[in-house]
Amino acid sequence: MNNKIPNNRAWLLVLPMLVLVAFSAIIPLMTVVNYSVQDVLGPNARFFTGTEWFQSMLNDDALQAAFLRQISFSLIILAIQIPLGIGIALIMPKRGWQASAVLILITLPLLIPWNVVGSIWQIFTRGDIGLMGWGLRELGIEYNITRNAGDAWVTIILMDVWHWTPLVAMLCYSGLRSIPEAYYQAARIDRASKWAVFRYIQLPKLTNVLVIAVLLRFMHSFMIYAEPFVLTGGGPGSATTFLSQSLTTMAVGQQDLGPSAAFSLIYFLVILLVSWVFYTTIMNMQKDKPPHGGA
Amino acid sequence: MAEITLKGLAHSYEKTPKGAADYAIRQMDHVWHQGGAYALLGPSGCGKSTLLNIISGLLEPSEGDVLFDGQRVNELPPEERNIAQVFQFPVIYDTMTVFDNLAFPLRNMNTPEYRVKPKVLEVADILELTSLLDRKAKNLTADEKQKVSMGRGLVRDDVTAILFDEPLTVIDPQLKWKLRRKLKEIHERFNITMIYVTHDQLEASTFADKIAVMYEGQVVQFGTPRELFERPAHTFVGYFIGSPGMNFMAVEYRDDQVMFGTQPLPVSEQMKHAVANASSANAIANDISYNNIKLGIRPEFIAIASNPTADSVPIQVTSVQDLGTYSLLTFKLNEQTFKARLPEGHPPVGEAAFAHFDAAHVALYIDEYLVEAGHE
Amino acid sequence: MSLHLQNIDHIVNGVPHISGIDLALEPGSFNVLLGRTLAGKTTLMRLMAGLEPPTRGKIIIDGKDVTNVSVRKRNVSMVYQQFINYPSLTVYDNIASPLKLAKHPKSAIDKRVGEIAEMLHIEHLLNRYPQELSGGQQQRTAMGRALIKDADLILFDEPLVNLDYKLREELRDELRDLFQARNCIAVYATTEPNEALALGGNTAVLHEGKLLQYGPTEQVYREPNGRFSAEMFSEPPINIVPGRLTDTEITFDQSLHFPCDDKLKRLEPGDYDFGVRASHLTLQPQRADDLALDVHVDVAEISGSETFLHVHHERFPLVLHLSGIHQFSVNEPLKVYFPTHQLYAFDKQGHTVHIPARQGGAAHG
Amino acid sequence: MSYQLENTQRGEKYNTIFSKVSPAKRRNRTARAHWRSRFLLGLYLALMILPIYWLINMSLQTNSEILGSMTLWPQNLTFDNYIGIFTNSSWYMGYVNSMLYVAMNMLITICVALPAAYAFSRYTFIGDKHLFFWLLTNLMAPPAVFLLPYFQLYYSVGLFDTHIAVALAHCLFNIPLAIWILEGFMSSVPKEIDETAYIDGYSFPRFFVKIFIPMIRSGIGVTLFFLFMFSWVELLLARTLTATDAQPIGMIMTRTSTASGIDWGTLAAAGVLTIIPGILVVYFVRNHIAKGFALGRT
Repeated sequence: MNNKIPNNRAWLLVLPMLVLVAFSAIIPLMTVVNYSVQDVLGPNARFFTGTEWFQSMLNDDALQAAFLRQISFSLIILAIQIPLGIGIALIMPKRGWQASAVLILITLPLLIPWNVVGSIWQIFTRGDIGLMGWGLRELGIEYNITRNAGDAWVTIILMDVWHWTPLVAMLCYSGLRSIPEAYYQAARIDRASKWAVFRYIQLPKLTNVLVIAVLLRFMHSFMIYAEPFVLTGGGPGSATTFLSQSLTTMAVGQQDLGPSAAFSLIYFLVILLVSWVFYTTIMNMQKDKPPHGGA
Repeated sequence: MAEITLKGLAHSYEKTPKGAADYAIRQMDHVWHQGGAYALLGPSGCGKSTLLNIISGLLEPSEGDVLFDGQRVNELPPEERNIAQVFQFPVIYDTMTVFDNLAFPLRNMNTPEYRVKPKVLEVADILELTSLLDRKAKNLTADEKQKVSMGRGLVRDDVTAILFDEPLTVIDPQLKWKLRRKLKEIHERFNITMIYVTHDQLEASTFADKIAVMYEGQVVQFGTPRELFERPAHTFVGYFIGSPGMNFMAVEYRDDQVMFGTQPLPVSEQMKHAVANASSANAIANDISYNNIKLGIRPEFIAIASNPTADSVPIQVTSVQDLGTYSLLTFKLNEQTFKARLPEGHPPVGEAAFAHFDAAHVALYIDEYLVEAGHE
Repeated sequence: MSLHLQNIDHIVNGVPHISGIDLALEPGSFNVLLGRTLAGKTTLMRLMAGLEPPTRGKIIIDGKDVTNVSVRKRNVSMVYQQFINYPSLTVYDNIASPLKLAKHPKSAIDKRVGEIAEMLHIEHLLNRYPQELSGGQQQRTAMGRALIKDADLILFDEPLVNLDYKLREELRDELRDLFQARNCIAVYATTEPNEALALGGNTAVLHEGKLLQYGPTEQVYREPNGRFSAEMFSEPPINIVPGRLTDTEITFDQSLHFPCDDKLKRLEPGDYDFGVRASHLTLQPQRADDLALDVHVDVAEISGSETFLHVHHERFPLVLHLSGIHQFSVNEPLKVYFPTHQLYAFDKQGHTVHIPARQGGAAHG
Repeated sequence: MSYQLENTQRGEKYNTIFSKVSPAKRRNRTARAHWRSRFLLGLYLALMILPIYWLINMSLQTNSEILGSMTLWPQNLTFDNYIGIFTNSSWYMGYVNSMLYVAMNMLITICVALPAAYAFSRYTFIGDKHLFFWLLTNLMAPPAVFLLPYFQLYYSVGLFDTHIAVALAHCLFNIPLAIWILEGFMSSVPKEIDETAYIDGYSFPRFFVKIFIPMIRSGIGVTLFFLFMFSWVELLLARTLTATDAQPIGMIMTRTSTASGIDWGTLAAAGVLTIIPGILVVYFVRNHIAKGFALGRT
């Protein structure tokens, strides 16, 4: 059915894309690799350093802390966004003008520039002019994201949930729509409860989109930069400083080319590794275990 | 136990149907008896799936009633009707094992496990699924999946009717007859009403004791496979059943003869009278010379000979196809194409030959419906 | 034109799809490729069309080697089993597209499309889009596109398999008529022996990528050159019963003995597979030498006016093809009659060693 | 004999929709479930809209009202903040810049991704799997990693502070994404269509433009939506590769915070204006998006 035809001339179709991506990926990556093993002191003064930068980066306490923060952040938002997204997808209307309206509304946060997302939440949570900050204060709840690290974390997570849950919801929604009606009919005839329908029909059929959702959310949350930068500036202290911000500070702010290059490569590899492990694990789980005993 | 009665049933997908064309099912009455094996046969779009969904409760009829044992169930959802349904594409719960799939309806009714297990094992045994019970349902072949979805209906003691919606569509041709056998066996073993929807005459006649042939939202004949073949009640049945279908001739009564165009047809006296009566009745009723009188004859009941015999008509043979077990002869009579079936080993015929219509199998149709001419 | 496939092999990812096929198709012939799913029918057609080059071997058209000539430069048409049309074009534009691309004048295209559409009974649908049509109409559109250009080679890959059987019957009849007037090579792939018989012409029986037999359809049917060919080309499949032939008698299952006829006596004594057509088994004895067998019914498949009765004997299953409608219940005991004078015999390598005499036959005058 | 063998009756395709009327008991049960889910959805949407509403609310107030007492809606409705943005070229040029590089990126990406995705969906060729995998890894590259090299690269080729620089930089993640989405859609088109076209005599470019692209329209729509989304929202690279001439709106917004305090009204109005193009884009693809979001991979 889906047997593709061997044809090496297909390279011609891929070539323009390859040139562009090479320009925007390979050349910069080579630069990074180049820097990561050198110490650049001036235009003509470079020294080969080997793995020195890598070692110092891996042993850097601040970076280790940022890494832990990053991992915690990604895990927390995944734990919230995936179930919440599924839940929203389940209650979204399936057809009619309502479906279109909900769809347009729900995708809205996805299309707001990331720094504006930060601004929106910065405004929203300020005690003096923001509805949420003001509301919490009126309710007598102590809340200040510039002083209290806990408040800052809660706010950043809330912001990310607000920002990205729609993506999970939309993925699940389109996954749900592709389930043939006969499955629901059969379930009714089998007298399945709503929970059973979810557990045995909807959830299994959502596996593929959920894999995509988890991967996308993991990747993007791991690279998060603009939103917390605008909202908290990484503070208070470094409580909400994530890896991208550390890297940007190091590379652009301090012009530490060698260390930041080494850091970049480690950063990139971590994302690749986690994604790959997650993906292969899921794919292996999906394979049926051989029938035991053979009955 | 269920006897399913359809009373004055009609269904339209339009909110305000304007004419007959807006109805997927036109006004009909029908009874499916307890324990029968029935088929609903018709081309796609004839309304058979709609009817099946009305019986299962997935669809509510816009007019008329559905009765289960005399009880009106129009509004009852499928889960409260004690029916099971097998769909065209196998519906199984991918992540469960075959055992859990079969146990699913029982567990949904909170059946205690000690009663679930023997029941599942019993049904698995009948369906020859025992060796697969531990397997994930996802990796089964299409026919195994279809058996599992059938099994989910059979495990329930309260199921009184199983509805099949073209269940063999996705089954490998070589395996189809085995599943047909299984279906027959199950029907003979369980006292369950079974209704089988299909567009294939082979599926319908193999499975069912009685077949309802549907055409344009109506059941045009309800009868045994033999009746459908030998006495089609409607020209559509004649055409649709049998390969090839029935030959039809528009006839009129003229000069004390039954005329097919310019060709007088040798028919029985009773038939002649019936045609004569129909002609005059039609002429009076319609006030014009409107006639819709047809004679039908199956290709199986036309005998072909090279020389004239008693009551034969001259024909022009256009082609003979050898189909292995029989030959199909195409001929022209009064500029119309006819088909005749010759048994294997029939002597060869030339271009000019003679056809003899077996009088006992010539049927009279007025306005497309069969009229008994009264054979001796 | 003539088409000659010379020793074609086609291997995909190390798996042979076609092995050693040598086939010459004559100008103006209608050819059926008969074989089960995955027998290599589709692959062979794709090679003929030039959609893929064969791994080994040559494709010769009119004496010219076209093995590596692209499909665009060969004058072929193809109709698939899925209903393949251009969804963004109307039925008219779909049918007209080959002529438009060949830059025919507008008036000529109009005329041709009109003719073709009328022939296929879709003249009233020309302004519609394919997805608005029923399956049968969509396939007619696809056929229209294949027929409009005077292709040298027209390929049909199970074109009717996704249609209701009644439509299949009608379209099949029309197809036969359409080709009688054409002077091109037509190749038609099917899994159904009855379709091959109904279409006539020549038949090539394929099995697991190999060509088993090629010849006039009737001849291939009556005189299969081997067991596979016979099994492939009969519906229901020919019954095969292993048995032993001695100088005087045949033994089935070490318990059923019957004397063999004179022709079979000429064979070397030994083990053979005996084949008997489903339609030759009967419920009433036809001749004195018929062998009565006690069997149990599996299922009776009824199709309109015929019954396919599946039964099993203690050791082997049998299928009967009965005319008329007969109903039996599952496991009903029954006596069937086995015509000992109508046996095919195949040696253990699967070659045909004996063909029963034909009883009469209807020929076109 | 002409019987209506295939009746493409309008009703047939609806025959799976459940009946609307039900017995009282079930009606109550399903109605309750229905209203409960509608309520929950409404609640979610309301909470989701709230921060945006607040932004709009502020954009329609003067700074003194914003900083004054807490008001849930503008007491003195004013459009001055918007007028200020639309009359100041250094402000509205930010929008123009952003839209320009987003449009360029969408155009470049779709032009190179369409043929590449076609190649991946139809052919096998040496190194195809590795190439595809490598492409996907680019999706996982943090833009922060590429900041410095990009800056140097575009500076050295003289593209710094041009729209095309940003457009090209965004290709890093947009091209792989587009190829990935398009490949999914293309694979659902039977390859027999392609073959039929070649048999009919179509040349590849003509077939691609006339037949194939119309067939995957909704896929292209969804792809463009995603391209817009990721290019429009990205700031880190856009900021780094521009200085004045091609500066994105996100950067210009930082001007609202000056030594004398933050110009909240203008910031809010500018923020609202960045949301509008997104709404327009979703509106155009709303009918395809539900199907397309699964990226042809369900």
